[in-house]
Amino acid sequence: MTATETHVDVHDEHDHPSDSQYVIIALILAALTAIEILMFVFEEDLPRSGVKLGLIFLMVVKFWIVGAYFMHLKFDKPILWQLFVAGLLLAVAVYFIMMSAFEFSFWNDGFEDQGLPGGGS
Amino acid sequence: MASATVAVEHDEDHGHAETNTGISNNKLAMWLFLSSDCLLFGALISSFLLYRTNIGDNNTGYDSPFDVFDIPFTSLSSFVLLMSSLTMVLSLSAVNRDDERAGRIWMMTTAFLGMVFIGGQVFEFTEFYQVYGLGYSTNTWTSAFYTLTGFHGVHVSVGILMLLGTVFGTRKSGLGKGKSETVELVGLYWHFVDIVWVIIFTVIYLIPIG
Amino acid sequence: MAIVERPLAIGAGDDAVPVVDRPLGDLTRPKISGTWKDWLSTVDHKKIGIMYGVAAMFFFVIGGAEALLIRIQLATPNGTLLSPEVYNQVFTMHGVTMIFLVIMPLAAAFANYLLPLQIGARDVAFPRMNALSFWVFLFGGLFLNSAWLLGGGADGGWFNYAPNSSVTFSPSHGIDFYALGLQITGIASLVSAINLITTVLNMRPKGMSLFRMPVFTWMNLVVQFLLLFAVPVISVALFELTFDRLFGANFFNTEAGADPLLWQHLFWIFGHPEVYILILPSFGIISEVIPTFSRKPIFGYSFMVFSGIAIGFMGWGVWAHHMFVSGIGPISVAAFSLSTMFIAVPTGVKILNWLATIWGGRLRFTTAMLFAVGVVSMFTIGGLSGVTHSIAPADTQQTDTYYIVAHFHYVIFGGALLGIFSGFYFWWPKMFGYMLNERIGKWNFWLQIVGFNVTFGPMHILGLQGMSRRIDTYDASFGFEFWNLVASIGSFIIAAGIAIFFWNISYSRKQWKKAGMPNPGPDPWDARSLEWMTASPTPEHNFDEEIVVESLDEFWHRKYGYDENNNVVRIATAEEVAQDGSNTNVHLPSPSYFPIVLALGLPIIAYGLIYSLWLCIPGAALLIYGFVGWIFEHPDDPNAAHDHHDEHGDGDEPDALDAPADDAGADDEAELVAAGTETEADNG
Amino acid sequence: MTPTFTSARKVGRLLAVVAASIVLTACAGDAELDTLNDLAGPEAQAIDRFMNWILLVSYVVFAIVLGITMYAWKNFRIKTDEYEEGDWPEQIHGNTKAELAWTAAPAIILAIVGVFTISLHSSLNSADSNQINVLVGGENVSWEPEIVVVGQQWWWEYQYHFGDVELTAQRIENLPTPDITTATQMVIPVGQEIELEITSRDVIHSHWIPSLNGKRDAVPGRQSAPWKIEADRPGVFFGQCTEFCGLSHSRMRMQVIALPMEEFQEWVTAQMQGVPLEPETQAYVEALVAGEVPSPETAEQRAVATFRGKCASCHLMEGVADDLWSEEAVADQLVAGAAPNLTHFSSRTTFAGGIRNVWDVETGEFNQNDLREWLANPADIKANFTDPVSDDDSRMRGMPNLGLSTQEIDDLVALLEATGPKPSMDIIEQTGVEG
Ligand code: HEA
Ligand code: HEA
Ligand code: CUA
Ligand SMILES: [Cu+2]
Repeated sequence: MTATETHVDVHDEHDHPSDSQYVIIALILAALTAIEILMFVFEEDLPRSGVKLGLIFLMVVKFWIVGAYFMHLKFDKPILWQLFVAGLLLAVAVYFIMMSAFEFSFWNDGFEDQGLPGGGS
Repeated sequence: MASATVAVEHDEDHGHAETNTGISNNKLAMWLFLSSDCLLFGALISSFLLYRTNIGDNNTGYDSPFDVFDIPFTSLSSFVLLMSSLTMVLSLSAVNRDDERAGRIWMMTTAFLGMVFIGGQVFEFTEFYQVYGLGYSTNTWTSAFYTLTGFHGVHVSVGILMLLGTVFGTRKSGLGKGKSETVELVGLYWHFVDIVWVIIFTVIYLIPIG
Repeated sequence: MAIVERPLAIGAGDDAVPVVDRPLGDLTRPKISGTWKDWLSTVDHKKIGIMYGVAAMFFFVIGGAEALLIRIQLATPNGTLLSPEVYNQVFTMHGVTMIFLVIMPLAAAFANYLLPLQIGARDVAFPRMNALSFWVFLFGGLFLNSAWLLGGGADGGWFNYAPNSSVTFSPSHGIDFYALGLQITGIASLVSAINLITTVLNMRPKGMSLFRMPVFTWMNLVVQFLLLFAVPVISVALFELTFDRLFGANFFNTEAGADPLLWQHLFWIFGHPEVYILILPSFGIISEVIPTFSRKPIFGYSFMVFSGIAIGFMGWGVWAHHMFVSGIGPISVAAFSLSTMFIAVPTGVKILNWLATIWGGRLRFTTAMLFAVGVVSMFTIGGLSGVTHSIAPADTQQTDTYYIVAHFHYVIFGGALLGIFSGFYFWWPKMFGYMLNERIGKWNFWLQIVGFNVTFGPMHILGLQGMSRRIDTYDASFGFEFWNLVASIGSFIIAAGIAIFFWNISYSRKQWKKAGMPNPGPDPWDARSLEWMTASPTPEHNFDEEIVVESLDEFWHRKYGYDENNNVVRIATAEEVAQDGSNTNVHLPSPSYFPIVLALGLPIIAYGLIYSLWLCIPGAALLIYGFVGWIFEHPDDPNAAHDHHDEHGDGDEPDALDAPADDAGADDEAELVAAGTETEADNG
Repeated sequence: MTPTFTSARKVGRLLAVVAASIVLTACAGDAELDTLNDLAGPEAQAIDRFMNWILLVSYVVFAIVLGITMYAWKNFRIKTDEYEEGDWPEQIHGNTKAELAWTAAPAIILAIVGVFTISLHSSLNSADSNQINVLVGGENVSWEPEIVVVGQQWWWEYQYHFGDVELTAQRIENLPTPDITTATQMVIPVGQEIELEITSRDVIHSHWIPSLNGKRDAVPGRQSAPWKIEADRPGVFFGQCTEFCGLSHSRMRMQVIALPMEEFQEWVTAQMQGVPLEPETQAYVEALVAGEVPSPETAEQRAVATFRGKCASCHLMEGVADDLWSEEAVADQLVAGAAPNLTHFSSRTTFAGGIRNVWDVETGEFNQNDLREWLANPADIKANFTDPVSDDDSRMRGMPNLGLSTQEIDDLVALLEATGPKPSMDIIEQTGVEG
């Protein structure tokens, strides 16, 4: 299929959520934020890695909701989604590797005790 | 071998020549820009993470950023920014309905919420500086923190200007269905700034160290 | 400015149409004046491409002169031509100039000129933004070089490692110029990347599917994506550096506990994709030249495309091979060593496909072809030395020696630059309507390739003999003197070759004028892609009518077909197929002064940051002025649009406020919106 | 003979000449920093052996590419300027099998190369735990040979910490006082694997002794995995700072002197002693330290007075001005926060970042001329940066012109010559630099 054959109307309004649906989505986002803050408050009582993973999970979910619904990625042409995710994943991957390189740069963890960069988090 | 001449049809609603992807040039360009901006914020966030624990340098008297963060306050301004995404999307929806008045009101609300957020950030910065003595050059932590949140703040401010510009710039020509793409683009930018804050809020303010 | 003249659009009846000055006043809509002033306001992708080329060649002479100074200094042991202080500035500025102000803009020159033509479009997606990119680049480059007149250039090496780049260790303003200058040119690249990607994705005519695009277009698309993602990374690094130097931030202040490797990571995350940004356009060029002069289609088109994508993709996972000895830790070193090696695989696919293309062809060694084949073998040398670096243990001996210098000159000069010269000879008639002299061209080629090998070949030996890079002298006892002298001689052979190129331009032009300017015709080389399907030099509106594409190498297929024995037979001549460029009924985007005005604001702000913040005010004022003017100026001059056939069919009186009036936030993102309605250029 | 044949022969001859000249220079033995010949370190030798294989692979790959090009040039080239109408070769668009073949072949070659790379890499990065016994101050100490290497603009410092000191992953300012501190020349025992803890006090440098092993950057505030060197024979091995570090980067050189174990022990013993001052000078110093202000009488006393007045805020010379020297005092003067330890200056053979001889290579005399020139104005010999860093930071990068009088210079030269012990003539000859 050539690209020019894919002429589809720019918008298909019917797919968009209605205003009330938007409000519900926002309420969900608010609820997720509330859970995040609760996790922060009760951080001491929860397993450390659980808090971290949970917060990251909620972050990703919020990110996805805003992107998919408010930014219409879910309803738009897939290429937009692909382009954006390309940049996003590239950023995540590259900087994750970079941060790991900082972590791995020492044989032992001696630097951590001295509060030096790379030893933290 | 004559080549065929093709009359180019126009989409009256949007005033654009049809494109191969079916997406207007402007929208495609905006998305490209946003995906590029991911790399920008990624670099800023990683720089901050590298110096995340270095707040104790230069004898500030604090061992951890959580000694200075005011999480309830920041949560509130995060919430405000999150809700501004809702008002933004309601504005677009109104404009799509050709409901100019509602479109303007929601857009102004969005801008207002954005300003509240910026106000909160200004307050936080002053607090850090005056109460805790954390200046831009105090240590690596402050430099990274102010730079990251500052860049985000600049993005929000630009967004506010874009919103106000759209509201006031269309006084004569109207803000009806014909402007739906303009509003959509401003909205995309605005939501992006919001999701960047979703990340910053979690990674910088909430996730515990160690 | 009240001269009443015809705007850019080529109207049928050429009556002068009175033009009402825009309400904004001072900058009236620029008119075609037929003088150099047109160049300041042009939004034509072809003129912009040519300006990129001219500016880059100007910087090339500067960067080349710096190279010659280096070579004179190093010709003998204990050279005294340059003091260490000046030497450090010279090699730094040489590297920065060559990479950011020569090869990148030369590639941009070809991309700008050719991308719309190759996909059969009228212009790029955002013509004014295209002009903006060019002016921002030019002013950024001039700003960077103005450091020479203001106390000396940057002296930290082109990758400018922290903390040597801090004020403590480099108190002059050179590095401020580096940081701000590259920031500015980065904006240019980013804007242009967004513009060109949009163009390629959105503005192809009927039938031109992605996999019918020429390899050149494909490679440039990959490059623009690399820029899109790589530029923000160096932007952040440069911001951090600037804030450190000017506002006392601590990103690289080791006394405050900063980690200097942060700069290295950020720089090379940008820097390695950058080297593919330098080479891929050239790969694209020779992928057009080689098939044409072999009389064969490119071998393995889809593999060519996918290997280019693969190179671009893999290029993101190898950056730390520049840091094998920085102490990033054995695990990281091992991982990056392996990932680097495997880039040789897609690159090898390309090399072998070119060889397969010439295999069994009818090779015509024109100058363009010589340069292209030169690239194939010379780049291979550089690529193979790259593989020897990728072996981390071996690289501990090689890094920061002349062996590295040899590697990257082989890939950049032997790959990127030779490819660009191939492009010059190939597309010159298309761009300027006359051919470069082939006999002189061959002199040009041979001097350049011999000089190049004599210069950089010995550097392999020097490096393995232990000669460090970035040293302003060496002792005779090191045994470096013989090969250094050879290399220095070689560099002057290169200079002679390049001087001959410049001479060729003017000589050929004179000959052509003398001979009564015979036109080379639309298709002087019997080539394959769409840009040859219109007159030479390309008419302002590119194509008279939209070309409906039915296959890869569309133009060739319109000229030739196959008989029953599968032999190639001509079905039409180029002249029959090509458009003659006579359509005058094309509406083109109107010229504008605002791109240049807006761009001019940036270096002024940058000077302000360095010398006195007060200067930022006029700079920002100019920026805002350009910006607001831009928004309120409709991309199409209404007066131009309505006095003849209007292709838009939408007769709307363009309202100044049509464009979204976002404000003077002066950030790129706002400009995107501002460019709001600039899309009509494509309906050819 | 066809014309193409001649041109092919020409090319062949050209290639032969190039190859011959490469071989010839590769054999030239006078290159002090050579990475190919006369390698003395097992690590460097292993790298070199591996490199030979890699180069071979590269030559073969290049020969294939060039060979195909040359063959095509010879056989497929048309001699006319223009194509003849209708002269078309077969139009081949590609061949998937061929593509797969030339994707797979390099991948396989590289996979093999990769395996060997990783194995060499891990052997270079693992240390064995050899112990040797050294006599330190009369005591027998078991030492796992480990040397701290510190780069600064523009010279190298080497610190020896004998005994059981934890050096790994320590920042330089947290290290205890070393037993021996020397500059520009590292002395090591032969046949022992030495771990180098490489770091920096200002910008990034890179420590490189080509004939022993590859290089490793000296990064301020960081000390990464140790890097090792080993010399399998006694001798002198030259090095050069290879990470660009500013003004005098090209003049930041160093040498490793590998000595048999007994000589190394002698060297250690000598280095543990103070400066051999004349008894009356010693008394003079003691008086000064006690706070008296006697006037100098002998040349050596004058030299001591000058040293204490002009040099001691940066340089340490044990037994002469210990009371005036402190790390903080140096840090107030110099960005790097260190200047070479001069206690055993004349036991070394080069100075000024390894670009001048301390002892004349021919005569074995003390090289007074260069030292005088240096003391008169260091920047004449090695570009320096002795302006204060900025208005509110008066530190310098390099040794300033101290405005010494001729008399003062004479005295100091004599004092420096006396620091000793003088190295053997053999070492002086081998370490001699041009300059
Ligand atoms: C145009 C620019 C360009 C290109 C294309 C490349 C391509 C490659 N480069 Fe290069 N590189 C630079 C520009 C470039 N480089 C620059 C400027 C520097 C120095 C920066 C500085 O320090 O100032 C540098 C430095 C550099 C280093 C760091 C050296 C150091 O400082 O210690 C390394 C290390 O791995 C490296 C590796 C490679 C590799 C593996 C490739 C590969 O992409 C090459 C692949 C190609 C081939 C291998 C040839 C063709 C393949 C075949 C014929 C198939 C068969 C091959 C095999 C089986 C091996 N390069
Ligand atoms: C695009 C890349 C590019 C190109 C094309 C070149 C081209 C050349 N370079 Fe390159 N070079 C770099 C990129 C490039 N370089 C980089 C990135 C570095 C690293 C910098 C660093 O370490 O930070 C470097 C470093 C570098 C060094 C090492 C310096 C050092 O480490 O101390 C040397 C040394 O010989 C050198 C030489 C040359 C020469 C002789 C040419 C020649 O090919 C130039 C030929 C061109 C001309 C000669 C100009 C045109 C001539 C005329 C118009 C004739 C008339 C004019 C006059 C006679 C003035 N370069
Ligand atoms: Cu120290 Cu270069
Ligand atoms: Cu690289």
